[in-house]
Amino acid sequence: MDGLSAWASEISAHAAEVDLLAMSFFLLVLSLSAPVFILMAVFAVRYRRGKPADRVHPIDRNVWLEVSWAIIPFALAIAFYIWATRLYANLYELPADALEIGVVAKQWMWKFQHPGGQREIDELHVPAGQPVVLTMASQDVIHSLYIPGLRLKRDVVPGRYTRMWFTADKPGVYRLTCAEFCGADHSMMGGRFVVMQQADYALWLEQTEVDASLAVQGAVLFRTYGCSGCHSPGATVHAPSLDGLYGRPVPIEGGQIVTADEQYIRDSILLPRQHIAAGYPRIMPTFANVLGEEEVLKLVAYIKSLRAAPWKDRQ
Amino acid sequence: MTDSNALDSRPDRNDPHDPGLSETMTERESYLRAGHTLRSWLLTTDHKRIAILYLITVTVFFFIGGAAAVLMRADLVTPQGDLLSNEGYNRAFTLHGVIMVWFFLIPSIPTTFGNFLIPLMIGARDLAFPRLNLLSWYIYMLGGLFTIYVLIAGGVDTGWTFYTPLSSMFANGHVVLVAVAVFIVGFSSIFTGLNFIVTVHKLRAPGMTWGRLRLFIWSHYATSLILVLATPVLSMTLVLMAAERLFGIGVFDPKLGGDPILFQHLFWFYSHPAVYIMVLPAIGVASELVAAAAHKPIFGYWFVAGSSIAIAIISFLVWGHHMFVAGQSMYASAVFSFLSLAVAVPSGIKIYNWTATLYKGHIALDPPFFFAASFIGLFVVGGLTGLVVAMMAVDVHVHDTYFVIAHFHYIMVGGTVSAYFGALHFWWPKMVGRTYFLVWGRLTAIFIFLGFNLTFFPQYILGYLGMPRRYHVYDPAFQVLNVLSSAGASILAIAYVLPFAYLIYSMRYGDPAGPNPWGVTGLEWTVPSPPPKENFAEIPVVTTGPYDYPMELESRDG
Amino acid sequence: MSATRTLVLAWSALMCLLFATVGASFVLTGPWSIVTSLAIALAKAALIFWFFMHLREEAGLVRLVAIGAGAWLLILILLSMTDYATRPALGGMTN
Amino acid sequence: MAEPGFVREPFREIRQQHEADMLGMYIFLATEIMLFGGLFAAIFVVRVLHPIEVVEASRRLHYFIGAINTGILLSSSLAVALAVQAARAALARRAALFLVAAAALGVAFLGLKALEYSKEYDEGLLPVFSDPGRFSGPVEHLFMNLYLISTGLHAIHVTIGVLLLGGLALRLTGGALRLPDRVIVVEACGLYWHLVDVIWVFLYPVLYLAR
Repeated sequence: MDGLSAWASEISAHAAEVDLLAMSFFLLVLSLSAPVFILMAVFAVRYRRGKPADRVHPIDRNVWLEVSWAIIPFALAIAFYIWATRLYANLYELPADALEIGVVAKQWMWKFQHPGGQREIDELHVPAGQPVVLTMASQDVIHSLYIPGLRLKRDVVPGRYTRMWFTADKPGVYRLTCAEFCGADHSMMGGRFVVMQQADYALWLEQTEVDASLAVQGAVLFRTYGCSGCHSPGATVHAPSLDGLYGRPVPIEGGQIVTADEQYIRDSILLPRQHIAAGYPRIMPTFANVLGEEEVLKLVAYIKSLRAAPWKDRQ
Repeated sequence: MTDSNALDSRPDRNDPHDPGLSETMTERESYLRAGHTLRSWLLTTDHKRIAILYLITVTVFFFIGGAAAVLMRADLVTPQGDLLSNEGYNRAFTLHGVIMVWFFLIPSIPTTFGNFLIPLMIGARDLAFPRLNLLSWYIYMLGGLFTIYVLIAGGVDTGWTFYTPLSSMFANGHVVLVAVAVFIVGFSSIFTGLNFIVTVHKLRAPGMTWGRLRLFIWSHYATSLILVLATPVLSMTLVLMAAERLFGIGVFDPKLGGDPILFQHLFWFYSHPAVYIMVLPAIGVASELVAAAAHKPIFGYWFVAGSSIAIAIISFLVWGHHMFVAGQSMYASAVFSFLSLAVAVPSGIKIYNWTATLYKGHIALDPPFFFAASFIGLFVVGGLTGLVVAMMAVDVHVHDTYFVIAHFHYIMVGGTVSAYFGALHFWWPKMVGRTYFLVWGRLTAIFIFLGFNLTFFPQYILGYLGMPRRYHVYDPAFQVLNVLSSAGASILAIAYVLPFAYLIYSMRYGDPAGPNPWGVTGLEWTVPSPPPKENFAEIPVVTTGPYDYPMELESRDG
Repeated sequence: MSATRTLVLAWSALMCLLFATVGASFVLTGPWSIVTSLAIALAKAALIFWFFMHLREEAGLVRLVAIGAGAWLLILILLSMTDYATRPALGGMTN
Repeated sequence: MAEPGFVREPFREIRQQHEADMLGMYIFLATEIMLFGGLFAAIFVVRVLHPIEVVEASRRLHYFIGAINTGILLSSSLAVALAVQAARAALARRAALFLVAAAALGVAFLGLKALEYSKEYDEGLLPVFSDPGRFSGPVEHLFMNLYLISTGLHAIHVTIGVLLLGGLALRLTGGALRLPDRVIVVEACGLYWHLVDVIWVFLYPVLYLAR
């Protein structure tokens, strides 16, 4: 697909609804502004200076009139506000059975990691009809992943994960691009967004060269960077076990309880002093200068894959 | 600064061949004649002379910023951007933004027409602190010189928004120097705002009650509130950003536990109200021009006056609508989106009340009305598309695209710049004491309106189709609309230069204007044109409301 | 010299509040600590404004300016907190 | 400035001029409040994001020196208030004396502050100058950065205030500033000093007493 349709096609149900919302709102806008344009033109002609006309008018103010033209457009706008806000809130309700794809942005490229370990740069293949969740991290500045066909964008902020989810329905080749100004080659930071039939996607996954799945790659990192030295039952160091950690509530020092989500795992690797699991010594060093966001995503995938099973079964 | 020569080339009394023989007595006693040396201009504390100093410098910066825009539009004619390099383009739009926002739009109407007219309109001899007023101009110039130095030294490429961590850790340009320039010019804004507030409170002539103030004064008062309360936060934000860049203090750096989004909060706490700093004075100008053109009191004076204050207050409550996709919490976004819609209430009041003012008026189709009408039209489009981007689900799509560019250019260029030119055409006879050719004024207004729409309307479409802003290289599919936009920009550029030709010409060859060339009400039209140095020989006593046009004229006429 | 007396009394009140705030910081923890210390700081600021800065002699307008500045600061801090306080505990996975 | 006892140019009467001056000064103070407001907002956000680390970092500050400094500033404010009172009664010498006392307290504040900085330097807690490796973690580093920048900015304000008060005392004793005509100058400088005090009153608990 080429030209404008690669940008403007409605690829998802969400995109269609955003367009419907926008177009209905444009109609409202038009109906509110048209009287102003028409009346100004009519008045300028009819009451231009020197032209005879009936100019008797009783008053120079009318509180009810003024209140009504202040309140009625506002009330109409509120109706649209409710619609738009519900649509927006949907973006925050992540589907449970989604395909999770990791995204790392850096000046000036997009890197995507599929759960099976397939990696692509500036190109994202997704299956049609299946919910996809993108977990996005930035290696340097703020970027913004923008897929116009989905009517979606989300800033990718260094220091945290942001997420975006969608269900693309219409197979085809579309655009993805960076919307937040990120430096010299900002306008070249983009590529193709490929929506494929499920079968084609499965085929594509097979044909793409893979070292190992993300979690397995993470397991390798887990050993090479010495994480296993402390976070294993046999270790002499008193460090919390990571089995079944993901999704569990963790009591942390200071009495708070937090859920061990991706962000928690990421922060524990890069900013280990921020949230110490209660009852453990503060001995974990930071890996901020050692690991890039791509490696961290792999480690997170590995730790997420750890079920609450005895340690040695996995060795 | 070429304009200052033109000012000094006004009729020479000793030259018998000079058409300046037509010079009137009043012109001889005017503020323009109060001294001829450069020193008498550079050390003046007369608000009218300071206004002229601002008028010249602000206009110079308008054309510098405009030149950057011309470069960008020329570059965007081809999708691969043949004219500039990537970095060159980034530097061009950054300087365009920085110069237009802080060195033109924010000071534009307040420092020129506000300075010139506020004392005249309220019946005072000067602003409350005349020396502070001069100081603000020097501070403005200092900030301006920093910016021009940066321009010459190679520029900066962060965008005018200076988002961290791009600005604090990654950008190569002179970020700190530009931050210093904006920091400095901020004090100029603060002092101007302070001066206006005190003046309006304490220097009104006897009988000039709040209900008798012109709407121009109300909107400048509201503007000053924002200037005073918002600008210091920007100063501190820039200090933190510069400290981050120089020493790595970490407030905006996640590696030290800081938050890059905090910068956006602090920045937009200033920069969203700053939009209203730019547009409120324009709204004041429009109210004046509409009432003057219609020869009728403004419809619903108190609603229009109150809505200026309401806009000033609400403007502080909406900044988060710049951050719907930035990683701000969903709940905060919902709050900010709702509050943003609230701005529509006072803005709507103004629009409809202006329209109602024209009803059964005696509308003089002079240049000021053309500019006012074009202001209202463009402001309506810009304001209502502002509501579109306040709708969160739509904003997720159009945020950071050309749709947003078009939206705020309709407000700032379509709105504020039109009002700036409208004010120039309305009060020019008062400022220099001569009239210009009205036909030229009307033509200019029409050209600006057409050129503007041709430039920016295609950008709405570009944005909705998905073209992101700050793109130097774009998909060839967008070329047609971009070429249209650039064509419009060339018309606009000519239309913006044109007035300076006939207005400067009029300073020498125009007919004497007399005190009240438009036949309108208002204290500034009761004094000679140009006004004498002390404004009023005797401080007037005010007994009537503003826009007090006689009723019999209303019903009569023919 | 009753004016002097008022000023000295205000000063003694300020010093008492200083002891109170230091003392409270040892007793209280968590949100109560910051609420108390800010409340005491506000009380101190009020005393300084009212007596030392002669706000009690000034016109309503000047008082409005002083209150307005505080109110605007509150806007900045409270509305920023709508974001920070409602972000999910650890940086926001639901984002 | 105009000659003593005269109404300056745009004003018509002395009362109007006085009110305008006071209003102008208060608006200036409002901008100062908003200037530090941005900094306070940043400090609060860091505290909300890292409640535990901030408390720990705050505990390592010398709250006692801070408390003494608060006392010093509060007392100097009293001295300035008394000076304004004396100036209004046209007692130039007495006013000058109080101003000198206030300025001296200001200098004492700066001296203690410098002592505190040097102690923190010895403990490896002073950012920019100390080795960042000695902080217990990034957030303490960040907190100390904020501490340095806010107390530093405040110290600059105190320095300006000391110079203002000292200069004022000199002009009063030398007769360059005639009372009671020019009492507004003393009042305005006094207001500035009080505001610097108020800012410290907030900085102190927010930085030193976070527990």
